[in-house]
Amino acid sequence: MIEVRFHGRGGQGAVTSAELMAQAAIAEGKYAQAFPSFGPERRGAPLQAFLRISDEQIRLREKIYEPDVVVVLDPSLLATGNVNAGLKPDGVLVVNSAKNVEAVRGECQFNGRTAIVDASKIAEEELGVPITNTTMLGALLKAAGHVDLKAIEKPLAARFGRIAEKNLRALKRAYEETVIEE
Amino acid sequence: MAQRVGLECSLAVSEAVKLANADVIAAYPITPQTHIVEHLSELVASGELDAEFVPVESEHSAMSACVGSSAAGARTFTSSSSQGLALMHEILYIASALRLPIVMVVANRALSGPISIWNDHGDIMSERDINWVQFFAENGQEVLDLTITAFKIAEDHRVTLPVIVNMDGFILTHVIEPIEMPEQNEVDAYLPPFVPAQKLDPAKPISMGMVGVPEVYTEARKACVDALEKSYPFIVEHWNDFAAQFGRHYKPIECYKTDDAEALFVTMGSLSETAMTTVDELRAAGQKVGLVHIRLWRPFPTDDFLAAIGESKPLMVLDRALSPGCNAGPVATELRALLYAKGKTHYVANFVAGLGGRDVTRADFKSMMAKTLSAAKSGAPMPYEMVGVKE
Amino acid sequence: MSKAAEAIKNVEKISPKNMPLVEPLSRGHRACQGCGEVLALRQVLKAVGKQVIACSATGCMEIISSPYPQTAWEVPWIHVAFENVAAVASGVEAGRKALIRKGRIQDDNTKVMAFAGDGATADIGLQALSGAMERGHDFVYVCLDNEAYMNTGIQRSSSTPYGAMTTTSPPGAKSKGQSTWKKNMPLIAAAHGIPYVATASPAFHLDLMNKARKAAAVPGPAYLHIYSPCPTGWRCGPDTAIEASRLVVQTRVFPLFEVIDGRYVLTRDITKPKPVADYLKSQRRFAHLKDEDIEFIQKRVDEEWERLLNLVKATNPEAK
Amino acid sequence: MADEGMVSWKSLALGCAMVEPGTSKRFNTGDWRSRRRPVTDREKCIKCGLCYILCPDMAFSPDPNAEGYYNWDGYYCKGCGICVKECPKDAISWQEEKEEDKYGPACGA
Repeated sequence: MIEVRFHGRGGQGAVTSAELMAQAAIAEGKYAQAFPSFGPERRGAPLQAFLRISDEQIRLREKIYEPDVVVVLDPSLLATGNVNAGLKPDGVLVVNSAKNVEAVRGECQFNGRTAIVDASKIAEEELGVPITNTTMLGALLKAAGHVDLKAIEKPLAARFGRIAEKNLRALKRAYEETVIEE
Repeated sequence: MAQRVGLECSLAVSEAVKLANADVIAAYPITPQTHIVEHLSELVASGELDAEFVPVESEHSAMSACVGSSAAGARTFTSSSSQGLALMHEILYIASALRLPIVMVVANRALSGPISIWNDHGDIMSERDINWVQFFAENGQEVLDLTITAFKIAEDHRVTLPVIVNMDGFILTHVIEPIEMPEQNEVDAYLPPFVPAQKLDPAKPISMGMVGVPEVYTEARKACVDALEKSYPFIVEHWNDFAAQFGRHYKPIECYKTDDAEALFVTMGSLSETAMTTVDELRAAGQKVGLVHIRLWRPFPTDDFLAAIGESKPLMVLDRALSPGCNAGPVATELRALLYAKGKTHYVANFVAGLGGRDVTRADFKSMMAKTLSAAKSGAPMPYEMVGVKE
Repeated sequence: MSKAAEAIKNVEKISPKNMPLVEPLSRGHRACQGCGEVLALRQVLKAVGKQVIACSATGCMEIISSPYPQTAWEVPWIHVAFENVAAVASGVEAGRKALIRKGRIQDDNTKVMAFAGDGATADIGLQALSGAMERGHDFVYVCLDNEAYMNTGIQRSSSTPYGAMTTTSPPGAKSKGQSTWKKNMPLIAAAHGIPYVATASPAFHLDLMNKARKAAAVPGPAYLHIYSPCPTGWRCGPDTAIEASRLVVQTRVFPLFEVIDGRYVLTRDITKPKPVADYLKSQRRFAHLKDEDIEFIQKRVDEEWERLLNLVKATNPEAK
Repeated sequence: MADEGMVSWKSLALGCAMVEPGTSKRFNTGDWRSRRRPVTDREKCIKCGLCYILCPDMAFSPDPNAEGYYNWDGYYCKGCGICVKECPKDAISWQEEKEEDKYGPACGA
């Protein structure tokens, strides 16, 4: 089982990220769970979303305290100091940032495997809006590789309809541009 | 062919109501029930479900409109939570007294105060005695399946009672997970159109909701509780039929690795799944524990429960609601009374956990079981414990 | 012509010559001797006939018509609770609408009707009523206004008139009885923009019955507010209900009017009103009022009448 | 405990409904009347029907044998006196009645 925690801000689509990935995994015949952090947060507030993917039925109804992967949708969240809380030492931190790995690691005090992509720039260029949820899925897929890139296409189309194409382009570009530092 | 989809459990409820071809939905939005009614209004708006969606101005009116609609002979659904369920309280008793087969999904949530939108069972435990059939679902598949069976059970003329399907707020309502979506023709084969036992019809006028003078009130109540008590075999029958057709078998009480267990968790609702994983982990560490989970809460399946717990094993009963001023949570109180009446001597430890959205983890379950075993060893009665209270 | 006016045009008028003999409310009910409320209820039901489903709020009319095993209802009837009759009626209407559309029952032109007292309408049930009117259900709501909670023992409601003595608005050294003016329910109903609102009084039984027929004929929500004397609660003789319901109109205390798709129509102009004192002095609930109190009430009645006339003028611009 | 008027819970209709309409017709409200009853003088009666339409207890019904007139039913009349008071020709008046003939023609049974 792989456990993923998404960090974003209300309105940035962290919950959608987790949902799309769960749907992709389920479409592949796997088991998955996606759920938001059930808070009173509103647009702009930092929030979390959770994702579990497994080959077997998942019988757990607790939050994710020791994730295998942490995905950070908004670079400004790095400085909040808790994005890598509980992240397994052999886990991976997937970050939206224009900075290099030293700067990122310095900001959040995590020295493990780190995947970096400038998702804000890609989203701005491909979608015309700085919403990084689908873009960051590309980075997640590259870094964790738990779901086939093709499996994401259908849930993406179901969710975004006309603009699914653009989102897929952003996602694929992020997949290509993500740099992984061991 | 049934399709396996990734779906939010709330939407699975709405899809179940669509598959059941409900005629009327009267509902008022309340967190965490909202996604259910939002999706239902979408289904009605798109024409996928041919029903009247009555966007009432309160939960009190939601249940009142459901009573009217069901009395008119329409298959009727609603959904609520917490304060909304409490606002319905008065009418819940009347719905069952009038023997109206309304189906309601309750997205369980704590009652104020302080106000909390998060999950526990405080809302439904306050509605224990409303004379409705009550189920607790453990996952999205179950909530979909049980909602479909709820219509069949409610409308069976041998039952004719309203049914509540409980699902944990957020923990289930807002989770996306894999769900087998039955085909419409399969559901149609299982669930025939609603034929009301009686209805408001100018061609055959009846009076419903008459004054229960002292000469009849006791008899009216007797008839009503009798219907609930006798609904058990029909619930089992319809769940068996469901299993035969859809391959998923639901039982009033479920056992998980109980056969050789030396102590048992007793749970209700979605935490039963966390408890199962805990059982696996404890067993891997050499501790023979098992789990008994309660799916049918009303009518309480006494014989099934007694058979499930076996002889003399310590029970760790998890309550997700308080019964202030009593010496235990509502589930433990009930189970102790039942065991006493049957001459059983099981040690019952009681923990109240997961109030107002507090996470209940495997670590919590393990700690509760450790305390249960040590208390049972000493034999001294143990007061109920509120888990994780910060002193 | 507006939809409501169109529907009303085709209503067969009741006159002394064609009084309907049907009694959807049966004999043997247990209302007090001389109850004006059950009389109003009887007149409404006679006018609309048996093709109805009746819903009652808890209250006098429910209690006196349904002590098990004696029901006074010859039509399908449901009582659920006190504050929710409009919601119950909206459920019945929605249920039938769905079943008719799905071809599971025949459209037999059944009218869903809700009956409630003033407490169940103006106080505890106002929210449910407002919701049902706003949603536009096809039903008739009848408020049988006896101006207090009579069923529980004559406690004041928001529909109790100024100065009236009730068991919770007793006159005393620091009280003149009810200290607030009667809530104007018909105007509150009209403010919802529903197709038909009317007031009626059982002393003017033809007017009342014809308004009931119109209310039933209109598609969408209709609201009838009927003055319903309670001799027991008003401390009057059992033969006074009709006298009171005549005087209340003749003194302009309770004007008879309709609001048809927003247009106010005075259905009985009172050109030479009797003094309000005549009305107040006929009921012991007002016995403690002094001349100055009566004057105060008279002034308010005059103002309210003016206000109503202004509403008539404002909504009938073509009339002179 | 006396069980007059009581029925077995097993014999109640579903939801304690009353499946027969208008059963109150069997209920005698005539014995609410005290000492006197309204009597119509058909010489004075102008067949206006006000006694019929203004009676809260439906004690008056059209006389099948004399068109325009109304019969009074002592089984239901509670004796409020609205008919006496409202009759425009004073054709209805009170008449003392004895207990034994109180219920008049009991057509309600």
